[in-house]
Amino acid sequence: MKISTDIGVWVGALSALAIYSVLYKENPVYRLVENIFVGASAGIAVVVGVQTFQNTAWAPMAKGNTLLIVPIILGVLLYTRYLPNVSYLNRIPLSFLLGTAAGVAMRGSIESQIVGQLSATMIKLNSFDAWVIFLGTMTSLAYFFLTYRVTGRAAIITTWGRYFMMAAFGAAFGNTVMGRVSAAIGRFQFIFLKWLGM
Amino acid sequence: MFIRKMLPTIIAFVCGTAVTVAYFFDIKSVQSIAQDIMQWRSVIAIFALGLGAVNIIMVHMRNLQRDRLKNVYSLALLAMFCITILVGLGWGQSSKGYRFIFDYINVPTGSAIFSLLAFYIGTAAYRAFRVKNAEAAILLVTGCIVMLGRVPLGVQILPIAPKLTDWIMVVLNVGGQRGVMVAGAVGFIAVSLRIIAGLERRVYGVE
Amino acid sequence: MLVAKRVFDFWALFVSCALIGVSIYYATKGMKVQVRPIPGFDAIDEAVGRAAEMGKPVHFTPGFGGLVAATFAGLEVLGYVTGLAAKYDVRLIVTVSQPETYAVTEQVVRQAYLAAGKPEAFKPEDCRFISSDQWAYASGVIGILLREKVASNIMIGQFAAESLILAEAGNTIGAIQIAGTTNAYQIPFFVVACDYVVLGDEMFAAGAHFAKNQIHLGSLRGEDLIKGLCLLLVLIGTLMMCGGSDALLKTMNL
Amino acid sequence: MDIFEKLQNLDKRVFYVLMALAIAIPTVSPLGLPISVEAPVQQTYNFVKNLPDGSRVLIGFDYEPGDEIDLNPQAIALFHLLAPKKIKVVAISSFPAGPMFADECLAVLKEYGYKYGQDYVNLGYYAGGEPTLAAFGNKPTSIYSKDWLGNDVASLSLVKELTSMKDFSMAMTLNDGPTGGTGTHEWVRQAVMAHGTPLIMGCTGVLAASNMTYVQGGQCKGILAGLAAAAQLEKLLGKKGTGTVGMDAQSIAHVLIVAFVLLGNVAMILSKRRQKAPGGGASR
Repeated sequence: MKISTDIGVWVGALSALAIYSVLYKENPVYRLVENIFVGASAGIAVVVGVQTFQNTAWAPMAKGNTLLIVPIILGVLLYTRYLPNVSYLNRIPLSFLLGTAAGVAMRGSIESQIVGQLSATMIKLNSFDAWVIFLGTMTSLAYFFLTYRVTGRAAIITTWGRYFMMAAFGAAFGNTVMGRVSAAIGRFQFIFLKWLGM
Repeated sequence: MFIRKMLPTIIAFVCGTAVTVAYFFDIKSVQSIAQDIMQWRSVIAIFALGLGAVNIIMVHMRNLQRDRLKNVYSLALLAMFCITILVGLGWGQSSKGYRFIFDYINVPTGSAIFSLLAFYIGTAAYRAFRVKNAEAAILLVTGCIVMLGRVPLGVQILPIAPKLTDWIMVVLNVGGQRGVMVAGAVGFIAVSLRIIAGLERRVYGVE
Repeated sequence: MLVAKRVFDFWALFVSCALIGVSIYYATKGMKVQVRPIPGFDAIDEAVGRAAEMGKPVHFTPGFGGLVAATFAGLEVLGYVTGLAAKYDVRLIVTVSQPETYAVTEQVVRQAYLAAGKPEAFKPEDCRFISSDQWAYASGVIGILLREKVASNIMIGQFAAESLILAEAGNTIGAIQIAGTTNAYQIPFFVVACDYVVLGDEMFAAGAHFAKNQIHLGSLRGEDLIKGLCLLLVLIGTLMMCGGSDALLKTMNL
Repeated sequence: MDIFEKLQNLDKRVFYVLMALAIAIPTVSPLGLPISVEAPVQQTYNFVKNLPDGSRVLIGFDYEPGDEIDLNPQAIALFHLLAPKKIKVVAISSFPAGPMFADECLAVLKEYGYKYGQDYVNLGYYAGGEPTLAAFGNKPTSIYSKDWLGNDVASLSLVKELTSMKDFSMAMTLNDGPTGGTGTHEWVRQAVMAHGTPLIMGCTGVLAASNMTYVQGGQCKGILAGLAAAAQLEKLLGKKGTGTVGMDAQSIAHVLIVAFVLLGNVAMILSKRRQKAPGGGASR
């Protein structure tokens, strides 16, 4: 056993132990590390934000792309929410953010999530597996009819839709365990090998 | 009136439409407008970060005022927040101090939080995977088979597990997953359309 | 003029938008549309009521996502939850991860208190921006859940791997938990760890479910028509494939 | 409360302790449990094995800290597979931390006598996700003027000869999800749909389920999921790497969870039986 003399390793290991302590109970050590971590990460976000602002807005504007003054003004308008008299002005940048986000979401979902998935489902039904995929997709999609109440015999379709979804959820759950345990292995390796030098 | 109600609606409509049209149509002028819009959006989004920073400062300053500086947690948070910004902006992102905060505080603590999942995932499974009804039973069976099928030791316990796991992942899983994905995407389109068309103005504060 | 490989996509989007638009038009003109029961949404009243009885706060988070569709659905629910909290005088704590989402969320909460006639009930310190870092957000939220001992934990929006961390922390303190997301990788964790789950697309019915707003009801009917069309398309395409023709599949790849 | 009810509601902390031991013990002293190869890994292996010798491949290191434990071993195992075929490697990243991981993994190529700039390069981080990848696909040099180490790309023979995505016999993304960087479906669009370049994916275990649809739909030629895939690839290669060691801990952890689930269910069933029997306790 050769304990590390690197201060960084000590900080990393101790903070990991503090985080794990929450598994026992919420406690002052966890709370302190949590607050330091949140503070640091929010600070990092601000630093990166300022840097991005310099690169994508300030520098190009100084180089002559004067139009960039518009988003800067819009950005400043976000802060009018703190001034009751003119707080409605903050709707302008918000509508810009929302409208653009909506456009991006719309165009992206049609292609990969609808058309792509549907065309992948169109296969020859010449095997048991093909039938399972076909029926699974049809019934689980049918479950999501929200303005029609399915009753009587037809309800069996939505019931099976839920069964297929539960099967998929179970599979995804079981499949995820590995990644989560991997993360813990990474931390344990850090604690035992890097910090304690075992 | 115009600025309060009409202008936000018009902006949302123009931005949303331009971005969509530019994606589907090969019209150079619209594409360049859409590109500008996207760039502008990212600039505005940076300013939103400032709102977050204001909120952080406000919340924790209030805590400090209330507890007369005895609140070491809020103090630690604010101190760390300010130090990180000072170091990051003053000495730059490649400076030693900033690297220390990033590599030795941010990354390992984040990884530790992430790895809590290794513990939580087991207790969640223990609690929920009970054969109470058909749905829970299906969840339990596919979940456990995949867990066993993923690791060598599990394969020794249930030798058929890898074959079943493959079948579950490649066949059984696909249908349910697709149903969720397609239905969700239809919802995305509807919400987006309502925002672009100005039918969701409440979101940005217009009643 | 249409970009290659996006021809079918465009027409699909066009038809989808048209169906939604027409349905909204008819709904506002008086077409009757009913939403089927969504247990997760029905439970929200109970969850806020329980918090009122216990005198403990309610926690809401729209998740880790930026301004994506799932976040919008979460904010829709948030508006309703805020109204309920104002009505019962329950403290509502909202936590947000992404700055742009924060900008909108704060507005939604403010507005909802105003609409409920209690603008003074809005406290900026209870609508918190935590951090845009995924794990810092997770640690901040579990800290709040554990310390404030919330009675109910509502998580509806866009979630990533932090979903289970939040849900297990909520379970530890015995909070009643309602969760929903469209992210198919994360739904399983909510299903396993929460009391009620709003499954995927059901989230988008929030406006129609709570406000019984004609626009939302119409829009929801339009969505159902699109889903019906999808089913029809798959059925025809599969039949054609079985008959040896991939014409439809080729058309869709245009 | 009888014993069966207690077993149904065990203190979570009992499980936490056992889980910690399950991971700690193999980490300190590896056990070396046996491993068997699954179909998707075999398929991926076969596909890569059949790539033309001396061709070029593009690898995207699209993951963030926390997921390197899953994805680094995959990349390393893959490089052991590529190197004997003298296949040249171009690495790019859609996350700022990606180039650091690329650097760690690419180091194994040096063992095979690879020369930097000529046989492999680490181009570094590109901002902007999919649109930037699209631009890279059309003209790689339009995105990068310098590599991660700060060399001018004009001085790197491997990069100079690139004209488009079509120059690669295969593209691969090592991916940890759709948030932030370039996700797997963006890669499908930009590599497969836009240029017809075959794609394989290496992903974290959690993403395998949804990405499997791409393999099944034929848009993707192979998939490696999580640490297990790395261990299996190591087995096919006949090398014991970090994947193999990690799998020991994985084995015990997985079996532990399944054991707890079974325990909960058996206790539930037995306690129900006891309640049904005459003289049993009150029902809950």
